[in-house]
Amino acid sequence: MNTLSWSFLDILLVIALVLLAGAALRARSLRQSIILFIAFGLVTALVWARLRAPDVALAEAAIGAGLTGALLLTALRNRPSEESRLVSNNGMRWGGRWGNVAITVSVSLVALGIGWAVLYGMNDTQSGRLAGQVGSALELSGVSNPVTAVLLNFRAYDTLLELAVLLAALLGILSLGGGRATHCTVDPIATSLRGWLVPLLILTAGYQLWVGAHAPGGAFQAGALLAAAGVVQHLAGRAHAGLPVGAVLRVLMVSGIGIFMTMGLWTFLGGRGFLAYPQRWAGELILLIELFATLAIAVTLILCYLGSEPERRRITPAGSKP
Amino acid sequence: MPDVLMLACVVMAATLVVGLVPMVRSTSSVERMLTAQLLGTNGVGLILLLAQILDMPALVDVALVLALLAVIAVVAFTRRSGGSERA
Amino acid sequence: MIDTGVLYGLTGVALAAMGFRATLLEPEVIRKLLAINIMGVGIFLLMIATAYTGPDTAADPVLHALVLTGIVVAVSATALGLALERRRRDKDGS
Amino acid sequence: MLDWISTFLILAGVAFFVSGTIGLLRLPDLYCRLHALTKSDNLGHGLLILGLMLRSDDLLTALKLLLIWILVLTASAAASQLIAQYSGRS
Repeated sequence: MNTLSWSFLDILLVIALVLLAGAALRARSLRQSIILFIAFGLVTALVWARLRAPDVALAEAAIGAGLTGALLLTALRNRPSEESRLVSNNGMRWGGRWGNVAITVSVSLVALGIGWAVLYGMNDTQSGRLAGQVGSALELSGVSNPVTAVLLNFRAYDTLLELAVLLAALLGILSLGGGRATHCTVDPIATSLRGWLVPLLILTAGYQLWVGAHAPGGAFQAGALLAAAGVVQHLAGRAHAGLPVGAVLRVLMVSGIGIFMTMGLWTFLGGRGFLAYPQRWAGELILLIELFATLAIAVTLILCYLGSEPERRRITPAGSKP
Repeated sequence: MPDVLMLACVVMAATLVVGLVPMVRSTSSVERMLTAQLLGTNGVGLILLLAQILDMPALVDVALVLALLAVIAVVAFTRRSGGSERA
Repeated sequence: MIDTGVLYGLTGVALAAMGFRATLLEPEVIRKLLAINIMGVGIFLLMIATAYTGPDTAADPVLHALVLTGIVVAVSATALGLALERRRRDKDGS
Repeated sequence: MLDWISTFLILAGVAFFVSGTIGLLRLPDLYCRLHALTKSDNLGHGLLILGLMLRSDDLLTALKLLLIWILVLTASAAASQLIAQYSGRS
Protein backbone atom coordinates (compact mmCIF):
# COMPACT_ATOMS: atom_id res chain seq x y z
CA MET A 1 0.00 0.00 0.00
CA ASN A 2 2.66 2.45 1.02
CA THR A 3 5.03 1.70 -1.85
CA LEU A 4 2.11 2.12 -4.22
CA SER A 5 1.38 5.56 -2.72
CA TRP A 6 5.02 6.56 -3.09
CA SER A 7 4.94 5.54 -6.73
CA PHE A 8 1.82 7.62 -7.30
CA LEU A 9 3.43 10.60 -5.64
CA ASP A 10 6.60 10.18 -7.68
CA ILE A 11 4.72 9.93 -10.95
CA LEU A 12 2.64 13.02 -10.17
CA LEU A 13 5.73 15.04 -9.32
CA VAL A 14 7.53 13.88 -12.45
CA ILE A 15 4.51 14.83 -14.58
CA ALA A 16 4.48 18.28 -12.97
CA LEU A 17 8.20 18.75 -13.66
CA VAL A 18 8.10 17.76 -17.32
CA LEU A 19 4.84 19.63 -17.98
CA LEU A 20 6.19 22.87 -16.51
CA ALA A 21 9.58 22.60 -18.20
CA GLY A 22 7.95 22.00 -21.57
CA ALA A 23 5.48 24.84 -21.09
CA ALA A 24 8.23 27.24 -19.95
CA LEU A 25 10.24 26.53 -23.09
CA ARG A 26 7.19 26.85 -25.32
CA ALA A 27 5.08 29.68 -23.85
CA ARG A 28 4.10 32.50 -26.19
CA SER A 29 5.57 35.36 -24.22
CA LEU A 30 8.75 35.65 -22.20
CA ARG A 31 6.85 36.83 -19.15
CA GLN A 32 4.76 33.68 -19.16
CA SER A 33 7.85 31.57 -19.69
CA ILE A 34 9.38 33.09 -16.59
CA ILE A 35 6.30 32.52 -14.43
CA LEU A 36 6.21 28.90 -15.55
CA PHE A 37 9.90 28.63 -14.75
CA ILE A 38 9.30 29.95 -11.22
CA ALA A 39 6.61 27.30 -10.74
CA PHE A 40 9.09 24.75 -12.10
CA GLY A 41 11.59 25.82 -9.42
CA LEU A 42 8.93 25.33 -6.77
CA VAL A 43 8.16 21.79 -7.89
CA THR A 44 11.90 21.12 -8.02
CA ALA A 45 12.15 22.08 -4.34
CA LEU A 46 9.36 19.57 -3.63
CA VAL A 47 11.28 16.88 -5.48
CA TRP A 48 14.45 17.55 -3.47
CA ALA A 49 12.41 17.29 -0.27
CA ARG A 50 10.89 14.02 -1.43
CA LEU A 51 14.33 12.58 -2.33
CA ARG A 52 15.59 13.29 1.21
CA ALA A 53 17.88 16.14 0.21
CA PRO A 54 16.78 18.85 2.69
CA ASP A 55 19.95 20.94 2.25
CA VAL A 56 19.37 21.14 -1.48
CA ALA A 57 15.66 21.77 -0.98
CA LEU A 58 16.45 24.73 1.26
CA ALA A 59 18.78 26.26 -1.30
CA GLU A 60 16.33 25.63 -4.12
CA ALA A 61 13.44 27.15 -2.14
CA ALA A 62 15.50 30.27 -1.50
CA ILE A 63 17.18 30.60 -4.90
CA GLY A 64 15.12 28.71 -7.46
CA ALA A 65 11.70 29.79 -6.22
CA GLY A 66 12.69 33.23 -4.95
CA LEU A 67 15.79 34.93 -6.32
CA THR A 68 15.95 33.61 -9.88
CA GLY A 69 12.33 34.60 -10.44
CA ALA A 70 12.88 38.12 -9.17
CA LEU A 71 16.07 38.36 -11.27
CA LEU A 72 14.35 37.30 -14.48
CA LEU A 73 11.15 39.30 -13.95
CA THR A 74 13.11 42.44 -13.22
CA ALA A 75 15.20 41.87 -16.35
CA LEU A 76 12.00 41.98 -18.38
CA ARG A 77 10.80 45.19 -16.84
CA ASN A 78 13.16 47.42 -18.77
CA ARG A 79 11.89 46.16 -22.09
CA PRO A 80 9.13 47.65 -24.18
CA SER A 81 5.96 45.75 -23.38
CA GLU A 82 4.98 44.51 -26.84
CA GLU A 83 8.45 43.13 -27.19
CA SER A 84 8.08 41.04 -24.08
CA ARG A 85 4.80 39.74 -25.43
CA LEU A 86 6.03 38.65 -28.81
CA VAL A 87 9.29 36.81 -28.71
CA SER A 88 11.79 38.60 -30.90
CA ASN A 89 14.12 36.82 -33.27
CA ASN A 90 17.42 38.41 -32.52
CA GLY A 91 19.66 35.60 -31.37
CA MET A 92 21.72 33.10 -33.25
CA ARG A 93 19.76 30.57 -35.26
CA TRP A 94 20.96 27.21 -36.45
CA GLY A 95 20.44 26.45 -40.13
CA GLY A 96 16.75 26.23 -40.91
CA ARG A 97 14.33 23.37 -40.55
CA TRP A 98 16.80 20.60 -41.33
CA GLY A 99 19.23 21.90 -38.76
CA ASN A 100 16.36 21.87 -36.30
CA VAL A 101 15.52 18.26 -37.07
CA ALA A 102 19.17 17.22 -36.96
CA ILE A 103 19.68 18.78 -33.53
CA THR A 104 16.48 17.28 -32.13
CA VAL A 105 17.40 13.83 -33.40
CA SER A 106 20.97 13.91 -32.15
CA VAL A 107 20.03 15.28 -28.73
CA SER A 108 17.38 12.55 -28.42
CA LEU A 109 19.90 9.87 -29.35
CA VAL A 110 22.38 11.10 -26.74
CA ALA A 111 19.58 11.26 -24.15
CA LEU A 112 18.50 7.72 -25.01
CA GLY A 113 22.09 6.53 -24.54
CA ILE A 114 22.42 8.19 -21.15
CA GLY A 115 18.94 7.00 -20.20
CA TRP A 116 19.98 3.44 -21.00
CA ALA A 117 23.04 3.86 -18.79
CA VAL A 118 20.82 5.18 -15.97
CA LEU A 119 18.41 2.31 -16.36
CA TYR A 120 21.11 -0.33 -16.09
CA GLY A 121 23.77 1.36 -14.01
CA MET A 122 21.72 2.98 -11.26
CA ASN A 123 21.91 0.20 -8.71
CA ASP A 124 25.66 -0.15 -8.91
CA THR A 125 27.12 -0.84 -5.49
CA GLN A 126 29.98 1.61 -6.13
CA SER A 127 27.80 4.62 -5.39
CA GLY A 128 27.72 4.14 -1.62
CA ARG A 129 31.46 4.27 -1.10
CA LEU A 130 31.97 8.01 -0.70
CA ALA A 131 28.94 8.27 1.59
CA GLY A 132 30.48 5.60 3.80
CA GLN A 133 33.77 7.50 3.98
CA VAL A 134 31.97 10.71 4.95
CA GLY A 135 30.02 8.86 7.62
CA SER A 136 33.11 7.34 9.21
CA ALA A 137 35.06 10.63 9.23
CA LEU A 138 32.14 12.78 10.34
CA GLU A 139 33.07 13.01 13.99
CA LEU A 140 36.50 14.40 13.09
CA SER A 141 35.00 17.27 11.10
CA GLY A 142 33.70 19.44 13.96
CA VAL A 143 30.11 19.44 12.67
CA SER A 144 27.47 16.73 12.60
CA ASN A 145 25.64 17.70 9.40
CA PRO A 146 27.37 15.61 6.70
CA VAL A 147 26.70 18.12 3.90
CA THR A 148 28.31 20.95 5.89
CA ALA A 149 31.20 18.64 6.73
CA VAL A 150 31.78 17.97 3.02
CA LEU A 151 31.44 21.63 2.02
CA LEU A 152 33.57 23.21 4.71
CA ASN A 153 35.96 20.53 5.84
CA PHE A 154 36.53 17.55 3.56
CA ARG A 155 36.15 19.48 0.32
CA ALA A 156 36.77 23.01 1.58
CA TYR A 157 38.91 23.65 -1.52
CA ASP A 158 35.83 23.30 -3.68
CA THR A 159 33.89 25.78 -1.64
CA LEU A 160 36.76 28.26 -1.75
CA LEU A 161 36.90 27.92 -5.53
CA GLU A 162 33.16 28.27 -5.73
CA LEU A 163 33.31 31.56 -3.90
CA ALA A 164 35.94 32.58 -6.45
CA VAL A 165 33.56 31.65 -9.28
CA LEU A 166 30.84 33.77 -7.67
CA LEU A 167 33.22 36.70 -7.36
CA ALA A 168 34.31 36.29 -10.98
CA ALA A 169 30.70 36.36 -12.17
CA LEU A 170 30.05 39.43 -10.06
CA LEU A 171 33.11 41.25 -11.39
CA GLY A 172 31.97 40.41 -14.90
CA ILE A 173 28.53 41.92 -14.21
CA LEU A 174 29.94 45.03 -12.56
CA SER A 175 32.45 45.61 -15.34
CA LEU A 176 29.67 45.53 -17.93
CA GLY A 177 28.26 48.61 -16.24
CA GLY A 178 24.92 50.27 -16.83
CA GLY A 179 22.95 48.32 -14.27
CA ARG A 180 19.44 48.63 -13.09
CA ALA A 181 19.23 52.30 -12.32
CA THR A 182 15.48 52.19 -12.11
CA HIS A 183 14.03 51.68 -8.71
CA CYS A 184 10.53 50.68 -7.82
CA THR A 185 7.75 53.00 -6.85
CA VAL A 186 6.81 53.17 -3.21
CA ASP A 187 3.56 51.42 -2.62
CA PRO A 188 1.75 50.80 0.70
CA ILE A 189 1.35 47.05 0.34
CA ALA A 190 4.97 46.50 -0.63
CA THR A 191 6.12 48.77 2.18
CA SER A 192 4.13 46.93 4.84
CA LEU A 193 5.33 43.65 3.37
CA ARG A 194 8.90 44.87 3.71
CA GLY A 195 8.20 45.85 7.32
CA TRP A 196 7.74 42.29 8.49
CA LEU A 197 9.35 40.23 5.72
CA VAL A 198 12.84 41.73 5.94
CA PRO A 199 13.36 41.18 9.70
CA LEU A 200 11.97 37.64 9.40
CA LEU A 201 14.27 36.86 6.48
CA ILE A 202 17.30 38.12 8.39
CA LEU A 203 16.27 36.14 11.47
CA THR A 204 15.79 32.97 9.41
CA ALA A 205 19.17 33.52 7.75
CA GLY A 206 20.83 33.70 11.16
CA TYR A 207 19.02 30.57 12.26
CA GLN A 208 20.07 28.70 9.11
CA LEU A 209 23.69 29.71 9.59
CA TRP A 210 23.70 28.48 13.17
CA VAL A 211 21.72 25.30 12.61
CA GLY A 212 23.90 24.28 9.64
CA ALA A 213 26.44 22.66 11.96
CA HIS A 214 24.12 19.87 13.05
CA ALA A 215 21.10 19.94 10.74
CA PRO A 216 20.39 20.94 7.14
CA GLY A 217 21.26 24.56 6.53
CA GLY A 218 24.48 26.54 6.27
CA ALA A 219 26.23 29.39 4.53
CA PHE A 220 24.60 29.04 1.11
CA GLN A 221 21.05 28.92 2.40
CA ALA A 222 21.68 31.73 4.87
CA GLY A 223 23.33 33.84 2.17
CA ALA A 224 20.43 33.30 -0.21
CA LEU A 225 17.94 34.33 2.49
CA LEU A 226 19.89 37.49 3.30
CA ALA A 227 20.02 38.27 -0.40
CA ALA A 228 16.26 37.81 -0.57
CA ALA A 229 15.93 40.39 2.20
CA GLY A 230 17.90 42.80 0.00
CA VAL A 231 15.73 42.08 -3.02
CA VAL A 232 12.58 42.75 -0.99
CA GLN A 233 14.04 46.09 0.11
CA HIS A 234 14.71 46.99 -3.51
CA LEU A 235 11.27 45.91 -4.66
CA ALA A 236 9.72 48.06 -1.93
CA GLY A 237 11.40 51.16 -3.27
CA ARG A 238 14.84 51.28 -1.66
CA ALA A 239 17.31 51.77 -4.48
CA HIS A 240 20.17 50.63 -2.26
CA ALA A 241 18.59 47.29 -1.36
CA GLY A 242 20.00 47.70 2.13
CA LEU A 243 23.61 47.46 0.93
CA PRO A 244 26.42 49.56 2.33
CA VAL A 245 28.36 51.67 -0.16
CA GLY A 246 31.96 52.14 -1.18
CA ALA A 247 34.82 50.45 0.62
CA VAL A 248 32.65 48.52 3.11
CA LEU A 249 30.75 46.92 0.26
CA ARG A 250 33.92 45.88 -1.53
CA VAL A 251 35.41 44.40 1.62
CA LEU A 252 32.22 42.39 2.10
CA MET A 253 32.41 41.19 -1.51
CA VAL A 254 35.80 39.56 -0.95
CA SER A 255 35.33 38.67 2.73
CA GLY A 256 34.33 35.05 2.02
CA ILE A 257 37.45 34.31 0.02
CA GLY A 258 39.50 36.45 2.39
CA ILE A 259 38.64 34.50 5.51
CA PHE A 260 39.07 31.20 3.71
CA MET A 261 42.54 32.17 2.48
CA THR A 262 43.54 33.50 5.90
CA MET A 263 42.50 30.27 7.57
CA GLY A 264 44.20 28.22 4.89
CA LEU A 265 47.47 30.11 5.18
CA TRP A 266 47.30 29.99 8.96
CA THR A 267 46.88 26.22 9.08
CA PHE A 268 49.50 25.90 6.33
CA LEU A 269 52.08 27.95 8.22
CA GLY A 270 51.21 26.03 11.38
CA GLY A 271 52.45 22.96 9.56
CA ARG A 272 49.11 21.24 9.10
CA GLY A 273 48.53 21.72 5.40
CA PHE A 274 46.22 24.10 3.58
CA LEU A 275 42.76 24.27 5.22
CA ALA A 276 43.40 21.31 7.53
CA TYR A 277 41.84 22.64 10.72
CA PRO A 278 43.01 21.57 14.16
CA GLN A 279 40.36 19.10 15.16
CA ARG A 280 39.65 20.68 18.53
CA TRP A 281 38.54 24.00 17.05
CA ALA A 282 37.13 22.74 13.77
CA GLY A 283 33.53 23.51 14.73
CA GLU A 284 34.25 27.11 15.72
CA LEU A 285 36.48 27.75 12.70
CA ILE A 286 33.84 26.41 10.35
CA LEU A 287 31.22 28.68 11.92
CA LEU A 288 33.54 31.69 11.54
CA ILE A 289 34.24 30.91 7.89
CA GLU A 290 30.56 30.32 7.25
CA LEU A 291 29.64 33.66 8.79
CA PHE A 292 31.82 35.59 6.34
CA ALA A 293 30.90 33.30 3.46
CA THR A 294 27.23 34.06 4.20
CA LEU A 295 27.83 37.80 4.05
CA ALA A 296 29.87 37.51 0.85
CA ILE A 297 27.28 35.30 -0.85
CA ALA A 298 24.45 37.61 0.17
CA VAL A 299 26.24 40.74 -1.08
CA THR A 300 27.20 38.99 -4.32
CA LEU A 301 23.68 37.79 -5.02
CA ILE A 302 22.16 41.21 -4.29
CA LEU A 303 24.67 42.87 -6.61
CA CYS A 304 23.96 40.25 -9.27
CA TYR A 305 20.31 41.23 -8.96
CA LEU A 306 20.97 44.98 -9.04
CA GLY A 307 23.49 44.74 -11.87
CA SER A 308 25.63 47.57 -10.55
CA GLU A 309 26.96 49.01 -7.33
CA PRO A 310 24.59 51.42 -5.62
CA GLU A 311 25.76 54.98 -6.03
CA ARG A 312 28.18 56.33 -3.54
CA ARG A 313 26.37 59.48 -2.57
CA ARG A 314 22.88 58.99 -1.30
CA ILE A 315 21.88 62.59 -0.85
CA THR A 316 21.70 64.36 -4.17
CA PRO A 317 19.80 67.59 -4.66
CA ALA A 318 16.39 66.92 -6.12
CA GLY A 319 16.26 66.94 -9.89
CA SER A 320 20.02 66.97 -10.34
CA LYS A 321 20.17 63.40 -11.53
CA PRO A 322 20.88 63.07 -15.22
CA MET B 1 -1.83 5.98 10.48
CA PRO B 2 1.04 6.94 8.16
CA ASP B 3 -1.10 5.48 5.40
CA VAL B 4 -3.64 8.25 5.85
CA LEU B 5 -0.90 10.89 5.73
CA MET B 6 0.49 9.27 2.62
CA LEU B 7 -2.95 9.38 1.06
CA ALA B 8 -3.27 13.06 1.95
CA CYS B 9 0.13 13.61 0.33
CA VAL B 10 -0.92 11.91 -2.91
CA VAL B 11 -4.17 13.91 -3.03
CA MET B 12 -2.22 17.14 -2.52
CA ALA B 13 0.14 16.20 -5.34
CA ALA B 14 -2.85 15.40 -7.53
CA THR B 15 -4.42 18.81 -6.88
CA LEU B 16 -1.04 20.32 -7.67
CA VAL B 17 -0.93 18.64 -11.08
CA VAL B 18 -4.59 19.47 -11.80
CA GLY B 19 -3.88 23.06 -10.80
CA LEU B 20 -1.14 23.13 -13.41
CA VAL B 21 -3.61 22.66 -16.23
CA PRO B 22 -4.96 26.25 -16.16
CA MET B 23 -1.39 27.38 -15.62
CA VAL B 24 -0.13 25.75 -18.79
CA ARG B 25 -3.20 26.50 -20.90
CA SER B 26 -4.21 30.00 -19.92
CA THR B 27 -3.09 32.92 -22.00
CA SER B 28 -2.98 35.68 -19.42
CA SER B 29 0.08 36.03 -17.26
CA VAL B 30 -1.91 37.40 -14.31
CA GLU B 31 -3.84 34.16 -14.13
CA ARG B 32 -0.64 32.21 -14.33
CA MET B 33 0.74 34.17 -11.41
CA LEU B 34 -2.44 33.45 -9.48
CA THR B 35 -2.07 29.72 -10.11
CA ALA B 36 1.59 29.93 -9.14
CA GLN B 37 0.44 31.40 -5.84
CA LEU B 38 -1.86 28.41 -5.22
CA LEU B 39 0.98 26.12 -6.25
CA GLY B 40 3.14 27.77 -3.59
CA THR B 41 0.73 27.16 -0.71
CA ASN B 42 0.03 23.69 -1.99
CA GLY B 43 3.77 23.00 -2.07
CA VAL B 44 4.22 24.27 1.48
CA GLY B 45 1.48 21.91 2.67
CA LEU B 46 2.96 19.00 0.74
CA ILE B 47 6.42 19.56 2.22
CA LEU B 48 4.97 19.72 5.74
CA LEU B 49 3.23 16.39 5.15
CA LEU B 50 6.48 14.92 3.80
CA ALA B 51 8.31 16.19 6.89
CA GLN B 52 5.92 14.17 9.04
CA ILE B 53 5.97 11.05 6.85
CA LEU B 54 9.74 10.91 6.28
CA ASP B 55 10.33 11.98 9.88
CA MET B 56 12.66 14.78 8.76
CA PRO B 57 12.04 17.90 10.88
CA ALA B 58 14.46 19.81 8.63
CA LEU B 59 11.79 19.84 5.94
CA VAL B 60 9.73 22.15 8.18
CA ASP B 61 12.52 24.70 7.65
CA VAL B 62 12.19 24.20 3.90
CA ALA B 63 8.48 24.94 4.14
CA LEU B 64 9.26 28.04 6.20
CA VAL B 65 11.71 29.33 3.59
CA LEU B 66 9.26 28.58 0.79
CA ALA B 67 6.48 30.45 2.63
CA LEU B 68 8.82 33.41 3.14
CA LEU B 69 9.99 33.60 -0.46
CA ALA B 70 6.96 32.59 -2.51
CA VAL B 71 5.56 36.11 -2.12
CA ILE B 72 8.70 37.73 -3.56
CA ALA B 73 7.92 36.45 -7.03
CA VAL B 74 4.43 37.98 -6.84
CA VAL B 75 5.88 41.31 -5.73
CA ALA B 76 8.48 41.25 -8.50
CA PHE B 77 5.75 40.39 -10.98
CA THR B 78 3.41 43.20 -10.03
CA ARG B 79 5.97 45.96 -9.52
CA ARG B 80 6.38 48.49 -12.23
CA SER B 81 9.61 50.39 -12.41
CA GLY B 82 9.19 53.76 -10.81
CA GLY B 83 10.90 57.00 -11.68
CA SER B 84 13.73 55.92 -13.91
CA GLU B 85 16.73 57.86 -12.76
CA ARG B 86 18.78 57.05 -15.79
CA ALA B 87 17.48 56.03 -19.14
CA MET C 1 6.96 -1.11 -8.21
CA ILE C 2 8.99 1.46 -10.08
CA ASP C 3 12.45 2.11 -8.72
CA THR C 4 12.45 5.69 -7.43
CA GLY C 5 16.08 6.39 -8.32
CA VAL C 6 15.62 5.17 -11.88
CA LEU C 7 12.36 7.11 -12.37
CA TYR C 8 13.85 10.41 -11.23
CA GLY C 9 17.14 9.67 -12.99
CA LEU C 10 15.37 9.17 -16.31
CA THR C 11 13.32 12.33 -15.73
CA GLY C 12 16.56 14.17 -15.11
CA VAL C 13 17.96 12.93 -18.43
CA ALA C 14 14.75 13.95 -20.20
CA LEU C 15 14.81 17.45 -18.68
CA ALA C 16 18.48 17.87 -19.55
CA ALA C 17 17.75 16.84 -23.16
CA MET C 18 14.78 19.24 -23.42
CA GLY C 19 16.89 22.04 -22.00
CA PHE C 20 19.87 21.29 -24.23
CA ARG C 21 17.77 21.16 -27.38
CA ALA C 22 16.15 24.49 -26.55
CA THR C 23 19.54 25.98 -25.66
CA LEU C 24 20.71 25.25 -29.18
CA LEU C 25 17.54 26.15 -31.06
CA GLU C 26 15.96 29.00 -29.10
CA PRO C 27 16.58 32.39 -30.71
CA GLU C 28 15.63 34.57 -27.74
CA VAL C 29 18.49 35.05 -25.28
CA ILE C 30 16.50 35.15 -22.03
CA ARG C 31 14.73 31.96 -22.93
CA LYS C 32 18.06 30.42 -23.84
CA LEU C 33 19.09 31.17 -20.27
CA LEU C 34 15.93 29.50 -18.97
CA ALA C 35 16.75 26.48 -21.12
CA ILE C 36 20.26 26.29 -19.69
CA ASN C 37 18.78 26.42 -16.19
CA ILE C 38 16.34 23.63 -17.00
CA MET C 39 19.22 21.57 -18.37
CA GLY C 40 21.06 22.20 -15.10
CA VAL C 41 18.09 21.08 -13.03
CA GLY C 42 17.96 17.89 -15.10
CA ILE C 43 21.58 17.15 -14.29
CA PHE C 44 21.05 17.98 -10.61
CA LEU C 45 18.05 15.65 -10.59
CA LEU C 46 20.16 12.82 -12.00
CA MET C 47 22.75 13.40 -9.27
CA ILE C 48 20.22 13.59 -6.42
CA ALA C 49 18.46 10.49 -7.76
CA THR C 50 21.80 8.67 -7.70
CA ALA C 51 22.31 9.76 -4.09
CA TYR C 52 18.87 8.52 -3.03
CA THR C 53 18.90 5.21 -1.20
CA GLY C 54 15.33 4.71 0.00
CA PRO C 55 12.65 6.40 2.09
CA ASP C 56 14.15 5.28 5.41
CA THR C 57 17.91 5.69 4.91
CA ALA C 58 20.05 8.81 4.67
CA ALA C 59 21.22 9.77 1.19
CA ASP C 60 24.78 10.39 -0.06
CA PRO C 61 25.91 13.81 1.28
CA VAL C 62 28.76 14.29 -1.26
CA LEU C 63 26.39 14.60 -4.20
CA HIS C 64 24.10 16.86 -2.17
CA ALA C 65 27.02 19.18 -1.48
CA LEU C 66 27.93 19.23 -5.18
CA VAL C 67 24.39 20.09 -6.23
CA LEU C 68 24.21 22.79 -3.56
CA THR C 69 27.24 24.57 -4.98
CA GLY C 70 25.86 23.97 -8.46
CA ILE C 71 22.64 25.84 -7.66
CA VAL C 72 24.52 28.91 -6.42
CA VAL C 73 26.84 28.92 -9.42
CA ALA C 74 23.86 28.54 -11.77
CA VAL C 75 22.13 31.62 -10.40
CA SER C 76 25.26 33.75 -10.65
CA ALA C 77 25.89 32.55 -14.20
CA THR C 78 22.29 33.41 -15.09
CA ALA C 79 22.78 36.89 -13.67
CA LEU C 80 25.95 37.30 -15.75
CA GLY C 81 24.08 36.16 -18.85
CA LEU C 82 21.29 38.66 -18.21
CA ALA C 83 23.84 41.45 -17.72
CA LEU C 84 25.51 40.57 -21.04
CA GLU C 85 22.16 40.54 -22.78
CA ARG C 86 21.23 43.91 -21.31
CA ARG C 87 24.55 45.35 -22.43
CA ARG C 88 24.11 44.00 -25.94
CA ARG C 89 20.65 45.53 -26.08
CA ASP C 90 21.95 48.92 -24.93
CA LYS C 91 24.66 48.77 -27.57
CA ASP C 92 22.33 47.79 -30.41
CA GLY C 93 19.98 50.54 -29.33
CA SER C 94 17.04 48.23 -29.72
CA MET D 1 -7.98 10.21 20.38
CA LEU D 2 -5.61 13.05 19.59
CA ASP D 3 -4.44 11.05 16.60
CA TRP D 4 -7.97 10.82 15.26
CA ILE D 5 -8.60 14.53 15.68
CA SER D 6 -5.33 15.29 13.93
CA THR D 7 -6.14 12.95 11.05
CA PHE D 8 -9.57 14.50 10.69
CA LEU D 9 -8.11 18.02 10.61
CA ILE D 10 -5.50 17.06 8.01
CA LEU D 11 -8.08 15.42 5.77
CA ALA D 12 -10.38 18.44 6.11
CA GLY D 13 -7.48 20.70 5.15
CA VAL D 14 -6.75 18.61 2.07
CA ALA D 15 -10.45 18.76 1.16
CA PHE D 16 -10.24 22.56 1.17
CA PHE D 17 -7.23 22.44 -1.10
CA VAL D 18 -9.17 20.24 -3.50
CA SER D 19 -12.12 22.63 -3.48
CA GLY D 20 -9.80 25.60 -4.00
CA THR D 21 -8.32 23.94 -7.06
CA ILE D 22 -11.75 23.10 -8.44
CA GLY D 23 -12.72 26.71 -7.91
CA LEU D 24 -9.66 27.81 -9.82
CA LEU D 25 -10.69 25.58 -12.70
CA ARG D 26 -14.39 26.34 -12.80
CA LEU D 27 -14.99 29.91 -11.70
CA PRO D 28 -15.58 32.44 -14.48
CA ASP D 29 -13.20 35.34 -13.84
CA LEU D 30 -10.05 36.42 -12.08
CA TYR D 31 -11.66 37.94 -9.01
CA CYS D 32 -13.84 34.90 -8.32
CA ARG D 33 -10.75 32.76 -8.65
CA LEU D 34 -8.90 34.95 -6.20
CA HIS D 35 -11.77 34.32 -3.82
CA ALA D 36 -11.50 30.53 -4.27
CA LEU D 37 -7.76 30.74 -3.83
CA THR D 38 -7.95 32.49 -0.47
CA LYS D 39 -10.30 29.80 0.82
CA SER D 40 -7.76 27.08 0.21
CA ASP D 41 -4.87 29.24 1.34
CA ASN D 42 -6.32 30.24 4.65
CA LEU D 43 -8.65 27.46 5.74
CA GLY D 44 -7.06 24.48 4.05
CA HIS D 45 -3.61 25.45 5.17
CA GLY D 46 -4.81 26.34 8.67
CA LEU D 47 -6.52 23.01 9.22
CA LEU D 48 -3.58 21.08 7.79
CA ILE D 49 -1.14 22.87 10.05
CA LEU D 50 -3.38 22.48 13.10
CA GLY D 51 -3.50 18.75 12.42
CA LEU D 52 0.26 18.53 12.03
CA MET D 53 0.82 20.61 15.17
CA LEU D 54 -1.06 17.98 17.19
CA ARG D 55 1.43 15.44 15.89
CA SER D 56 4.64 17.40 16.33
CA ASP D 57 7.17 16.02 18.79
CA ASP D 58 8.57 19.21 20.28
CA LEU D 59 7.50 22.74 21.00
CA LEU D 60 9.94 24.34 18.55
CA THR D 61 8.48 22.45 15.59
CA ALA D 62 4.95 23.31 16.69
CA LEU D 63 5.88 27.00 16.93
CA LYS D 64 7.52 26.88 13.51
CA LEU D 65 4.35 25.38 12.07
CA LEU D 66 2.31 28.17 13.64
CA LEU D 67 4.72 30.75 12.20
CA ILE D 68 4.37 29.18 8.74
CA TRP D 69 0.61 29.46 8.97
CA ILE D 70 0.75 33.14 9.94
CA LEU D 71 3.25 33.76 7.15
CA VAL D 72 1.11 32.05 4.54
CA LEU D 73 -1.93 34.00 5.72
CA THR D 74 -0.20 37.37 5.54
CA ALA D 75 1.67 36.62 2.35
CA SER D 76 -1.40 35.36 0.52
CA ALA D 77 -3.40 38.40 1.64
CA ALA D 78 -0.68 40.70 0.31
CA ALA D 79 -0.25 38.68 -2.88
CA SER D 80 -3.98 38.60 -3.65
CA GLN D 81 -4.13 42.34 -3.05
CA LEU D 82 -1.18 42.95 -5.38
CA ILE D 83 -2.52 40.70 -8.11
CA ALA D 84 -5.99 42.30 -7.97
CA GLN D 85 -4.44 45.75 -8.05
CA TYR D 86 -2.19 44.81 -10.96
CA SER D 87 -5.00 43.40 -13.07
CA GLY D 88 -7.13 46.44 -12.25
CA ARG D 89 -4.42 48.72 -13.60
CA SER D 90 -3.71 46.98 -16.84
